[in-house]
Amino acid sequence: MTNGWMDIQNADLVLVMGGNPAEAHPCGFKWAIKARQKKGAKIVVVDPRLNRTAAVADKHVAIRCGSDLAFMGGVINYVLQNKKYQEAYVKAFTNAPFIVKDTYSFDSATGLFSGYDPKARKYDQSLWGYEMDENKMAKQDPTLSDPRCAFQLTKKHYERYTPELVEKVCGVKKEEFLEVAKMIGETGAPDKAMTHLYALGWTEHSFGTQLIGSMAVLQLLLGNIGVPGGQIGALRGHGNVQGTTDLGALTAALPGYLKAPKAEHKTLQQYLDAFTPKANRESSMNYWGNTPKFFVSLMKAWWGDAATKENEFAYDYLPKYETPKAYNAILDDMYNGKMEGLFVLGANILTSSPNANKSAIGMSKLKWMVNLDLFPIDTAYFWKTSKDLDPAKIQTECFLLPGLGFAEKDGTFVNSGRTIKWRYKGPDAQGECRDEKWVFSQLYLRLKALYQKEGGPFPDPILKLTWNYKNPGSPSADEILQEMNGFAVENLVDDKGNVVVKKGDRLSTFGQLKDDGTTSCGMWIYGGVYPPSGNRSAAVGTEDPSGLGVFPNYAFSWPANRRILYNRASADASGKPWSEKKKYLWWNEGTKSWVGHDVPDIGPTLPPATGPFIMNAEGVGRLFAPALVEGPFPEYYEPYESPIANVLHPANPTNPVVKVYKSDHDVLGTPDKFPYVALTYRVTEHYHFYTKFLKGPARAFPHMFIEMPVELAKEKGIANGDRVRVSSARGSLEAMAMVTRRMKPLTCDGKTVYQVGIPIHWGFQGLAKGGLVNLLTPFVWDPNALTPEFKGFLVNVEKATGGAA
Amino acid sequence: MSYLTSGSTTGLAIRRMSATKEPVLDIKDQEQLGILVDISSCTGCKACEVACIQWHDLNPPIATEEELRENGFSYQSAPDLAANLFMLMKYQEAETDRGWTWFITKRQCMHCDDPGCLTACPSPGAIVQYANGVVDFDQSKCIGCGMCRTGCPFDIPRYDANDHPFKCNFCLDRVGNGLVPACAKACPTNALHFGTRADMVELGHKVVAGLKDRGFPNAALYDSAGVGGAGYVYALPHGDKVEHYGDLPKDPAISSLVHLWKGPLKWIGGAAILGSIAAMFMHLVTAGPKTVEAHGKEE
Amino acid sequence: MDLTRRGFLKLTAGTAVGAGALGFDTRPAEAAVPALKVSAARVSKNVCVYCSVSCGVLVYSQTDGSMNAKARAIHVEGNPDDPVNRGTLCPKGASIIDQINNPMRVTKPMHRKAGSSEYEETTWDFALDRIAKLIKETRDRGFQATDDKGQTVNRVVNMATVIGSQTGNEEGYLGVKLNRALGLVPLETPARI
Amino acid sequence: MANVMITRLTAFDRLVHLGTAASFVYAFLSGIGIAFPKMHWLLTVLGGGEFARWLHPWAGVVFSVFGFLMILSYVKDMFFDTDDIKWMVGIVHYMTNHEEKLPETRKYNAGQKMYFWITVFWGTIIFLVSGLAMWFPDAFAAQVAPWVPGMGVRDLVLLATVVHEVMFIAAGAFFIVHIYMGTLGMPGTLSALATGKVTAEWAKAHHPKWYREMVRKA
Repeated sequence: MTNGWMDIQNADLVLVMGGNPAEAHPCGFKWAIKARQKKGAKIVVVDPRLNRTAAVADKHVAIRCGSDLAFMGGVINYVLQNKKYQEAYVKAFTNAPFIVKDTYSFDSATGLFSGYDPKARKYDQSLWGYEMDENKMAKQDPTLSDPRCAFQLTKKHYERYTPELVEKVCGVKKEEFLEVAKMIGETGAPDKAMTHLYALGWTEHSFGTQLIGSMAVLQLLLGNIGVPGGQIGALRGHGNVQGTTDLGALTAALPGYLKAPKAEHKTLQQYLDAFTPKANRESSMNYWGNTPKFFVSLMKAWWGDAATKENEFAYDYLPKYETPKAYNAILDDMYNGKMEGLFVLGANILTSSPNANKSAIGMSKLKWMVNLDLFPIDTAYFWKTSKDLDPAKIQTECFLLPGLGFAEKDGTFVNSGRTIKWRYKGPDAQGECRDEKWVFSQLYLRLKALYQKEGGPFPDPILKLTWNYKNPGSPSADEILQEMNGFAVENLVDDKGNVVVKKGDRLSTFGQLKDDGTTSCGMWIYGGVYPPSGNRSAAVGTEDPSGLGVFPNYAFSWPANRRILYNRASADASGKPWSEKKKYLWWNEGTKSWVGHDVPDIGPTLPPATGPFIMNAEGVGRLFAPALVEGPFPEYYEPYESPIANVLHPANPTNPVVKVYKSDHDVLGTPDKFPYVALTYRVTEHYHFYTKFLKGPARAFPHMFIEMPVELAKEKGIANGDRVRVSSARGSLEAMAMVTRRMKPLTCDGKTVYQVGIPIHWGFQGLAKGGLVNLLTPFVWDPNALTPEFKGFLVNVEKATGGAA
Repeated sequence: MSYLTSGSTTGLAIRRMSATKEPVLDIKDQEQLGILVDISSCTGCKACEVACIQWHDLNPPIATEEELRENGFSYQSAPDLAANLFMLMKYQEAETDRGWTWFITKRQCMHCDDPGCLTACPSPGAIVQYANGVVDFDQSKCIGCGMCRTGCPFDIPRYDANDHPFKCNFCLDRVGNGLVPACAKACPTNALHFGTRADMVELGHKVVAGLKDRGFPNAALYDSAGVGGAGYVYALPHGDKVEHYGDLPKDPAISSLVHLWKGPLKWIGGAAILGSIAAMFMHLVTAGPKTVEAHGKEE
Repeated sequence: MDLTRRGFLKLTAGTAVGAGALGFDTRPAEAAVPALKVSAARVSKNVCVYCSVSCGVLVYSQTDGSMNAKARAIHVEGNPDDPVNRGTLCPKGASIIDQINNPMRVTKPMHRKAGSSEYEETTWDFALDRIAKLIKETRDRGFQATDDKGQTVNRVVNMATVIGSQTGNEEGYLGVKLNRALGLVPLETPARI
Repeated sequence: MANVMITRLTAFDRLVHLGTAASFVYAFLSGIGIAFPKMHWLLTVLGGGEFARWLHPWAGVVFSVFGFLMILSYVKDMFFDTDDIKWMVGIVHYMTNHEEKLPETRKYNAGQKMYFWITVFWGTIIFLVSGLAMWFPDAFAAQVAPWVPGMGVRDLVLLATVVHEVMFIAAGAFFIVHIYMGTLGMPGTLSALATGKVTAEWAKAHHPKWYREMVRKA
C-alpha cells in the first residue's frame, strides 16, 4: 500500500476492485467504513459476486471475472475523453509529456505491441523507450500535444475502450458503467481523492500486473497518488507477507528490493551497472542511484570481513540465476523430477498452488521434504491428494517439524502499510516446538561442521557466513533486527572529518550507508528501525497530531518512518498543497525545506522541481511503463480459459507472453465441456488452508461450498444445500451448493455467462475438511509477478451422484 | 498498558428479579448500558460471534451439512442459537428498492427493559435484571421450567441437558469490571457501538438520519418499544423489511398471555384455592360434618 | 467497535467515580461482580498473522507461579493501542487462542521413512543431523560453479526453500541469508499465491 | 346392622384412586410452588425447586395414566340423569346437611359426577396435552403450530400455559372440596380408600339408592 490502512479514512471514494477487504481484511476495511461514517465517502465495489464488501457498499457492479482490464480501459478512456484528469498533476508528476521512441507501436487489430517474437513468446522491450536528447535526458512536450508523447499515446491506446465495449466484454450495463466512471472521474478534482483497494482478485490473473498497471495509470491521471486518501492499496494476505517480500525471500530478489544477480552479470561492476539506473529527467532524485551503497552494505552484513573490496565484496558468493525459480518453476521442476529437496517453513504449498495433482506428483518424486509447521498440514501428507498416489511406492523422506506460532515468539511483522511492528512472546513453547531462528541456526551450525569436516564444492559462502550471534545456536530476534538495521564497520566521518558514527554503532538511517565497505546493513529499507536510541518497531506512541491517521510514533514504517509514499505529490509543482483539504506536505519558502505531517519522501531540502516519484529514474509516475513484459500499456486480454472470444483482437485473445507449461497434467478446458467461469476466493472466517485446524474458524464456516446463480441451479436441477460436483479439465471435487441471486448471470458478447464462486479453505487435513480447490485451477502464470490464474477458469457443475450426503 | 491496569470495578446492582416484587431495593442508580448494531456498517464477518465464544469459553459443535441445510443453507454457522452459542449471525437475501440485498443481522439476547423472560420466570431470583440493564440468569435458583424462553418475545434462551437456560449476559464480568463486551470490542467495522443506552439511541437516530440521506428512505431505528426499549438497538437500512433481519419480530412485546397468566389468572387461582379452603372451613364450622348419625337422627 | 484510548478511559473513569462515591455497598442487592478470567494473566503485545492489516493483539498468559512453570495462553484479544485495529479483531483473530492451544498441534519432530504412509516420532537431534546431511548431499550433487557459457554462477537449483509469510522478519532474514549462502536460486515465499 | 360393611371400591378402584390421588397431590402442590412465588417454599418441601419441577411432569404422567384407567372403570356410574339436575338445583340442602330434601343418589351424587368430569376426565386430557406442550415445546408445539394459523410455537406454549393454569383453577378448587368431603366433611369416607368398604349406615345415609341396589343384589 502506498499510504497504509488508517489513511483510507481520508478518501472521498473507496473503489474496491479485485479484492474483498470486508472479508479478507476486516480490520483494515474499518477505515473505509470510517471514511463513510466520518465524511460521507462512497464505497463502490466492482466484483463478480455480491460479497460481504458489496453488502455494505453504496454501489455494487457485477462484472464478469477476468474482464476487469476492459473495465479499467473504459474508465481511463472516460477520464481522458471527458477531461476528468487533474491536468497540472499529470503535466508535472507523470511522464505524460515524455516523447516515446518511434520504434514503439501498437497494432489494435492483433493486440500486439511492437517487437513481439511469437516463437519465444517474448517482446523486445528495448523498442519501447523514450526519445533521448543529447544529455541522455528524455525529450518532453510540456503542452502534451505531440502525438508521440506518452499522454497522446495513452489517449490513443484507450480510445477503443468505449462504454459499449465495456458492456460487451464485462457484462456491465452501459449506464451502470458510466455511473461508476462518473464517480471515479470526480476524484480528479484537486480536493478529492480515491483509494483503490485490491488484493488477489487482481493479481491472480494471467495479466495481473497489467491490471495494477492500469490502476496506476488511472490514479496518476486523477492525481490521486501521494495525497491523503488517495492510493493504490495492495492488500496482502498474511501478517508478514510484506516482510518476507521485503526480505527478498523471492528467487530474483535480495533484501530491500535489490535485484538478485543474473549469470550475465559476471562482475560486481556489471551487476551494479545493470541495476543502478541513471536519471533521465532533470532534477530527478533517482534514489535507486544509491544501489551500490545498499548492495555493498548487504554483502558486508552477510560475509563481514570476508567481503572485501579485493574480492568484489564477495560478489561470487551469491548465486547467479538463469531463470527465476518461483512457484511455477519449482513445482514444474519437481514434476519433471529435477528437484531433489524441498524445505517449507509455515506454508501449505500443496493446497495453495494451482493444479494440486501436478504438485502432488512432483512431491512424490522428491528425495526429501521438510515441513516446519504448527499443524499436520496437507503438504506433509501430499500422497493423500489422489488415490493414484500409493505411499508405499513413494520414496520421499519427509520430516514434519513442530513450529511455533507468532504469539509464542518475539520479533517483527510488517503490515501492508509497511509498518514494522515488534511482537513480544506470549506463552511458552509447548512440547518440543521450536522457532525458525533456532532451526536455521541449528542447521547452519551442522552444515558448517559438515563442510569443515568433509569439504564440498565452494564451501566459502557457508564457512564465512556471518553468524556472530551471542548464542549462535539460538540467536535472538533483537540482535537480528540490529543486523538488518545496520551499523558502522569503521568510524564514519563527515566532510570535515568529524566522526558521525563510531565504529560498531548502529546507523540511524539508510542515508548513512556507504559503498566502500565501511557500513554493514542487512536490509537497507529497514534502516533506522533500530537506531542507537533503541528499537523503534516497539514504539507505542498513540498520538495522531494531524488527525489524518498518521501515527508517527507507533512502530516504524519503512522507509525512514514514512507513512505515505510519494508524499511530495500532495503539493503542486511549486510546493503548495493541491488543496487545503488534502494538505499533507508542503514547501516552506522561509526555511527552504519540506514540512508537513510526515517524513518527506524526497530530500527534505530539495527544491520543488524535484519529482515526487523518487524510485523512478524519471522522478515522475509512468503512464507509459516500458518495464512490464507484456507491453507499456495495459491491454485487455481474456483469461487463459474463457467462455467468450476476445472482442478486440480474436487472433490474440490471451496474454501473448503468459507463462504456461505443457505436460500431461497441464490440460486446458474448453467452453463446450466446461461452460462456466469459476473464481476462487477467501471467506472472512478462514485464513487460507490453515484455520481449518482451528476450532473457532472451523465452526464458523465448516463445510466446503460453492456459490452459484439461481438460474444455473435451475437448469441443473440443483437445490440450495445440495452436494454438487465441480470439475475442470484438471480435476474435480464435491461441495455444498449455495444457490443465490448474489451471483448474477451476465450477458457478454451476446452470450449468457454463469459464474461459479469457489471458496478455497478446505483440504483433506484438519477439523473442517472438504474438497481441495486447487485440484481445479490451471497452471497458468502472470509473466511479470508469476502469480497463478485463480480467477477466471472454466468448470462444469453437476448435482453430485448420490444426492445430498 | 492494558485496561486491566486502568480501571476499577463498576460494581453491579440488582434492579429487579424474577418472581420478586420490584424494585428489589432502592439502590444505586446506574446508567443503562446499550449496544447499537449499525447494520449498514456490518459486513457479517462473525468476529462478534467468535469473540463471544472465546470470551465465554463456549464449545459449540461444528455443524453438520445436514444441520446447515435445516433452515436454508447460508453463511450462518449453526442451525440455531444454543446453550453454548449465545449469539448467531443470520444471513437472508431479498429484493429491496436498492436491488438484491443481503440482510446480515446479529441475533442475541436484547436485554429488554421489560424482560419477558424475567416476567415469566416463576423462580424467585433466577432471572436478574441489574441496574445497568443487563438481564442474566442465576443458575443456582433456576428450576428448569423453560418459561423464560416461552416468555421471551425474541425467542432467545436455549437450554442445556438439565433444562437450564443460557444466553448472552452482555459480558457481565467485563462490563462489571469496566470493560467493553467481547463482541462490541471485536467488531472490526464499527458496526457495534457500546455505551449507555441513551447514547446508543441518540447515535442510532443519527445513523438512521445518515442512511436516509444516503438513499435509504425506509431506514429505521429498531428499539423494541413493546418491551420498554432494550439494551440492543438496531439501525436498519430497510426498516420496512424488519422480518428479513434475522427474523426480528416486527413489534416485540411480552405476550398478553404472559400477563394474563402472571396477573389475573394468578389472582383468580389464588382466590379459587383459598376460597375453597375457606368455604370448606366455614362448612365445617357452620353446618358441621355430614355424619351418618346426623342422617340417622333425621330418619 | 473502535476503541480509542481516551474514550475507553472515560467510560471506565465515569463508572469508577460512581462506585467510589457510594463506597462499599454491602446491601444484598449489591451483586458480586464476576471475576475476570484474565485478571491474573501476564499481558504481552503481539501482532496477528492472519492478514496484512497485522492487527495488534494482546496475549494473556498465565502460570501456576512455580519456578519452572511454562506460561499457557488463556486468552487473546485486540490491542486498543494499535492504531490500525484499535482493539478490534476479525473472526480469525478472535480465535487466535485456538491456534495456540490446539490438540492438533505438532509438538514433536516427526519422520516419514520412504514408502511409509505415516509419520513416526523422532528427536530434534536425529532430524537436524539428517536434514543437514540431506541438504549437503543435494547441494554437493547439484552445485553449478559455472553455466554452459562458462560464466561463474555458484548456484544450486535442485532444492527449494519456501519461507512462509507467517515467519517473522528476523527468522525470514536468517533463512534468506542461509539459503543464499548455500547458493539456492529456488527461494520463495507465499507472496504470489 | 352396625357391623354390616358394603364394598364400595374394588381393589382395582382403590389402586387407581390412590394412584391418581398421590400423583395429583404432588403435581398440585408442586404446581402451586411453581406458579405462586409466595409458595415457592413448597418446592423445598417437595424435594427442592429443580427436583420438584422435574418430578411435576412425571407426576402428571402418572396422573394421566391412572386418570385414564379411572375414567374407564368409573365412567359407567358417572352419567347424569334428571335426579342429578334436581340435586344440583337444590345443592344448598346438601351443603346445609339436609340431603333428605334432595333426590336420593346412586353410587355418586351430582357433585361427585361433576368432580369426575372436570378434574378427572378433562383434567387428565387437558393437563396432559397442555403439559406436554410446555414440557416439550419444540417437539410437541412445533408439530402443532403449523396447524394453528396465526400462532407461532411460543404462542402455543403460552396458550398451553394459560390453559394449564385455568384447568388448575377449576380442578384445584374442586380438589379442595373433594379432600374435605373425603375427610372432615364426611366421616367414614376416608377409610373406604384403604379398605374399599363403607358401613351400611354410611351408604344408606349418603347414597340411599345405591345402598338399596347393593342390598337387592346381596
